[in-house]
Amino acid sequence: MAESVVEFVNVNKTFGDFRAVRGISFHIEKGEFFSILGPSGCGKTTTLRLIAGFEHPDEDGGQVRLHGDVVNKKRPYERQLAMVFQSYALFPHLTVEKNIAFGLEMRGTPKAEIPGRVREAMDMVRLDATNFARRLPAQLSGGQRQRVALARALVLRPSILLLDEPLGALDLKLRKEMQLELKTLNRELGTTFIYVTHDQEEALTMSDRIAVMSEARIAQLGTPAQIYECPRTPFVAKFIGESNFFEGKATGRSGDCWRVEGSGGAFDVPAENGVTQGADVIVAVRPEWLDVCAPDAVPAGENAIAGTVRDVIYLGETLHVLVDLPGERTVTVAVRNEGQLARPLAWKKGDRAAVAWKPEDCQVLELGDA
Amino acid sequence: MDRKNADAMFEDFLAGRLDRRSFVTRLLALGASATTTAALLEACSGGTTETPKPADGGGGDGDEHAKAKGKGKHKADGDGENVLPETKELSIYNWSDYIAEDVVPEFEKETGIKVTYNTYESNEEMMAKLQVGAGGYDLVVPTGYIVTVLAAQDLLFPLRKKKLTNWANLHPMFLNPSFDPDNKYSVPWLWGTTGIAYRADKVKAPPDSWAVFHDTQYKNKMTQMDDQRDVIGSWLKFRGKSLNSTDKAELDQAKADALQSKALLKAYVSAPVKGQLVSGDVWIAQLWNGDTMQAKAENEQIAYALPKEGAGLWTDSLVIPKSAPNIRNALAFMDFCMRPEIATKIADFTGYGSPNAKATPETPIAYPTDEEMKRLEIQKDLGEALQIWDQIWTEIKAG
Amino acid sequence: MSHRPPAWVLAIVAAVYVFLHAPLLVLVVFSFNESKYSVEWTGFTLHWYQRLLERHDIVDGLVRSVAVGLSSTALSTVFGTLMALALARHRFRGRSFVEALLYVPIVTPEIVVGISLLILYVLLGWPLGLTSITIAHVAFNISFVTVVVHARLQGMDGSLEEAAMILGADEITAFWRVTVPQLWPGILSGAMLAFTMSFDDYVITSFVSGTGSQTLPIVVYTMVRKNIEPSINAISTIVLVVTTVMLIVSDRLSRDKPLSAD
Amino acid sequence: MSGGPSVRQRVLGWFHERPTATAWALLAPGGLFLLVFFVAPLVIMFGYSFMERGLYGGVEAGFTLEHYAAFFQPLYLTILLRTVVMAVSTTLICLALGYPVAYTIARAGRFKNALLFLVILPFWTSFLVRTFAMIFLMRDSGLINSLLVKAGLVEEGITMLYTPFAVMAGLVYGFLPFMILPIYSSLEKLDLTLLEAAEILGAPPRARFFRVVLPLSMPGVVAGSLLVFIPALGSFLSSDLLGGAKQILVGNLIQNQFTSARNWPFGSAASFVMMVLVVIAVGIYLRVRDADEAREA
Repeated sequence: MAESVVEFVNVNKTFGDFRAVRGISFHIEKGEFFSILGPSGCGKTTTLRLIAGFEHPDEDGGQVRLHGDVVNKKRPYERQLAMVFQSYALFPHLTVEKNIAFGLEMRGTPKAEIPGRVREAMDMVRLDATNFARRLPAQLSGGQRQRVALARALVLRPSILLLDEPLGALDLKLRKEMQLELKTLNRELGTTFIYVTHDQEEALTMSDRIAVMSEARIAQLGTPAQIYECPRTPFVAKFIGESNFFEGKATGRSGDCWRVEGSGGAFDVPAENGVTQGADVIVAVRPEWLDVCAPDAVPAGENAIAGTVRDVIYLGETLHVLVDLPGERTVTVAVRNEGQLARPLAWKKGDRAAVAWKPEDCQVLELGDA
Repeated sequence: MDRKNADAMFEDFLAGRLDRRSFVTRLLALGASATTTAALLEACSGGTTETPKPADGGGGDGDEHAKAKGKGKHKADGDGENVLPETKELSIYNWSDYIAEDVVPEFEKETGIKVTYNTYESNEEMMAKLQVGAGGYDLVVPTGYIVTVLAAQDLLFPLRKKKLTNWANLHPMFLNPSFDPDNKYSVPWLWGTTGIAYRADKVKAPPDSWAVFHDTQYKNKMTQMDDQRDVIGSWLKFRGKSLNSTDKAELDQAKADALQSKALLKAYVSAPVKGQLVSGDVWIAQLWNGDTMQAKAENEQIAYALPKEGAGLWTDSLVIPKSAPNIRNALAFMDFCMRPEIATKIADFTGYGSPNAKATPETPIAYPTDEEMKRLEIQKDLGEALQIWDQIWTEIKAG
Repeated sequence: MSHRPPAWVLAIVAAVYVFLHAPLLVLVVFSFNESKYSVEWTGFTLHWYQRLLERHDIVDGLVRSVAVGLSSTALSTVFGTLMALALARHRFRGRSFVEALLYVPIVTPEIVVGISLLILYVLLGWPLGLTSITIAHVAFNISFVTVVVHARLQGMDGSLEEAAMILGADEITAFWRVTVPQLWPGILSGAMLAFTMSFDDYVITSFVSGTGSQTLPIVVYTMVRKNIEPSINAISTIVLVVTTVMLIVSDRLSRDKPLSAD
Repeated sequence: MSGGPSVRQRVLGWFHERPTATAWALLAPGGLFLLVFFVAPLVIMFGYSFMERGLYGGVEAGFTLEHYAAFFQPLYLTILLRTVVMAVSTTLICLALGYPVAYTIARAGRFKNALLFLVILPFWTSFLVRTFAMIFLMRDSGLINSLLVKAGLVEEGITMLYTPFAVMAGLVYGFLPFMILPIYSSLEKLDLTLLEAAEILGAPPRARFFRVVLPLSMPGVVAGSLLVFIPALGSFLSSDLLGGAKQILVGNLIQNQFTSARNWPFGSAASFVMMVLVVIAVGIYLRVRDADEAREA
């Protein structure tokens, strides 16, 4: 196992009556790009602040370890970390170069060394030193401020860099560009990046591993593929990408599959997920794993539920076919766009249609977590 | 040591200016005979219903004295004066415009004492400060009946008359006043009357009665003092009563008269009316004789009348608060002001009467004649009746 | 929005500005008038300003007011800034009590403040003088400074201090290097407010002043009461000019420092 | 940061682990000062209001409610009523004059700062100086009258000084900026697209003002009203200097009890009756503010 640079052992954090973080445990390895993903209020920022040292775990609230040492009570300035803030938190009264030099001064870097290091950091984030060094933050654009904030963190050559939704304020194009740059920096510097975001796409794109948080707990931790393809709970399935849900009761086993009877129809699910006779079962199926076909032309061995086409939505790369199923549910089926002008899709509003999927393409979810 | 010096020291002791031990030590050091000491101690234990308590009003100054002594300024000159510490400061708290401009500088020059001079606008303002017990003032100038009030509260330091070499200059008429029998605490400063100032060029006939404040033709051209004693007092006089009356019926009549005049008055305003008399905004004002004179200096047309029904006569006096830090200098200043030439200067500047028999002021507004004197009455403290007066005053103001 | 207010609104506004400034302007103009009583313009003179120099009560009053103003401002600014920091940056029990406490001086009528303080001094036997006045001024100024500085702190990005700390600055360094430079305009305007209120206070000061402590407003009050000569116009003009200059300077100082990067 | 922690770090660490202690350490100097020199005097004064009066001022031990009972005589209630009426009318006049000013400044574009500065300037000028300026203008032989006479508009000066009008003018003059500034700051925060939204929904100017602008500036209106009402309620100098001491207000009554009437307990009781009115006014303010905050949240 690789070296753990950050480790949480059953960490709890309470503010008054509010439990911001409940018994979470994980470890982050050296050089990893680790994202903490979740909706607002899920505890992701608190988790990052626990690492940074702005917050401390409750008494008997577990352990936070950095490089193997328990740092529960250590102050931020004793932790040798670097961080990029959501608001950038550039010091408005200091010029760009003084902002970047601030951390070096605080850590007692020899005076002579500082200008060179500042220049180096500015180069690293591709900020033109001759042009920007003497400016005040107020005289910079959003993207430039973002780069200064990054330079201010990287100049310290930290082993761990914390990023709190650093791209939130940028426009889409710039964001994409920066995502790539951050990923590159992570690889080149070998610095561990701990990245907090509520943007699932961003997390999937950049991360080595993702911790999805919900209601103060880690809902799932894994690689992007694991998270996307095998969501463990309805929450994760819903939060990461789009999902269709089917539910019912397990009524009998046949070979590798359990038969599940739902209100809208019956379907088979893989047997390995601890389904038992009579248990409630809920499965998630990604739109792109669903097919839409005529009710009488379902491929053999596939699950199928019949309904009516509600609408077809043009998305460019794909088309979404919305199908109303019994029980007032609508599922979304993604169909590859093969050119609507040349080869238009046959389905239109009001057609009878069935949605079909292979039993192995559905993910049985854990219950008890909405 | 003569008995007189011991007396003085004893007085200090009683007033809480010396603690028992330093009193005895100093007495012995002065070489008092054993019999004198014994007699004094006996008198002391017998007569001290007011054994000095450090926390009492005199406590703070005890400290002051200790401090002054600590500075080594004290000289034992053997004539008994050493019971008072020698300092180089003096703090005077006087009515505004109530002294000649060069009196203080002259005193400073002659004695080398640095004078702090502050002013107030009403007896009440000054009393509030004294009641705090530590205003730091060495000399204040209360109106007659206020001396009684201050003395009753044990806020005054008894005079050391033998230090006042010019005492003999005072006119006997102003000595032994009813508000301070035997001048135990006070030296008369100035005296005056509360009458009517008017613009001779504006009024039809010189006012000779408080009834002028009921005269509708002068509506909005008249003012009375902003002082309950003066306003209610004037209406009591108008009805031939004492201006110290505590009789409810008499006071109710005064209230009715006051309310009738209030509709005609421009304002209740005291000393500040001078400027408006000068400018002609006000034609008839209840005012003191001296302030009238000060206004007259600016405008010749201003004259003064004492109403035929009678008016208030008052004496303001110099007194030393018990909390005074510089008693010796306060006494020196008192004595200084009793010199005929200084008293003349003060009377000339303020326009008020001097109690100094040897003073020779010019008096643009003549002193009251003997006949007028008979109509004048001195204000006394009202004691409990003050409540009734205040109620009536509030009713007048609220009317 | 480009809509102009209607004409009648502009008329009221113009009238209000005249109402606010005409009296002061007249006061200034007539401080140079020769005539002692009349409101007729009889000629230009600096005589009333010369008279001021002769009156050492005014000069002394001015010196005392400045001394009391500076010391009470210094104290109340320090106290108020610390309180604002606690309110803005710390979680603690009893916050609502502290907030209520800060409200008290803002809502208590001056006359009640002055009299109740005098009662306290009477009870303590505390000598009345410049110290008692300074204490009174600090007491009523703390709240105002706290409110002003607190508002500025709330507008200030709290993550600036966190950024400084993660960059290696401890709390004290972060306070001096980051918080104070940011807070400076707030502290300055709080201090300005405190100084002006102290410098201007008559009601409370009149109750708690003692020997040798007549501040400028008390001297001015006596002069207003007497109302006899234009020296009062002269002293008013001086006060007016000084406050205007102070206001402009503080405005400049606080405008040069933006609150945040945005 | 090698070696053991320095004293500084240990102290910081100690405080860090005790956030409440840190907060109280910051609050202590100012808070204690306020308790000792502001709250304690008020408490003592409150205590005095239940004691017996001393003959020469001060109080004597005892407990009585007579001073409060005394206050509820028609005489004092009349004074109280007059004071409240005067404070309320001062507030309303300030509102009527101040709102248009605040509104105009908020929309003045590049003149905003200059106009604001001109409002603040008199506010930073001594109250006494401003009062004196009023006297100078309003006296019988003052500037206004001499101009009127000279212009031939009147034969003899109009009486302005020493009238209720003068008192009111003085109070409005003194407190108007207190009204303008809070209204301005709430109007300045107003999102102008809201007005455009109202306009596109068909609201004419009058409706835009009464249905959108005014409700949204209510916090400023209420705060400004409070800032005018409280000092107007406690004022006594204006009624003395500009009103000729003819109309007694609660402020004068209180002052009188502590000086010439030497009835400290009654003066204290009157002070606390006034404080009750202030607390009611603050209560109204807080309700409006909280309702507003709840709406924004």
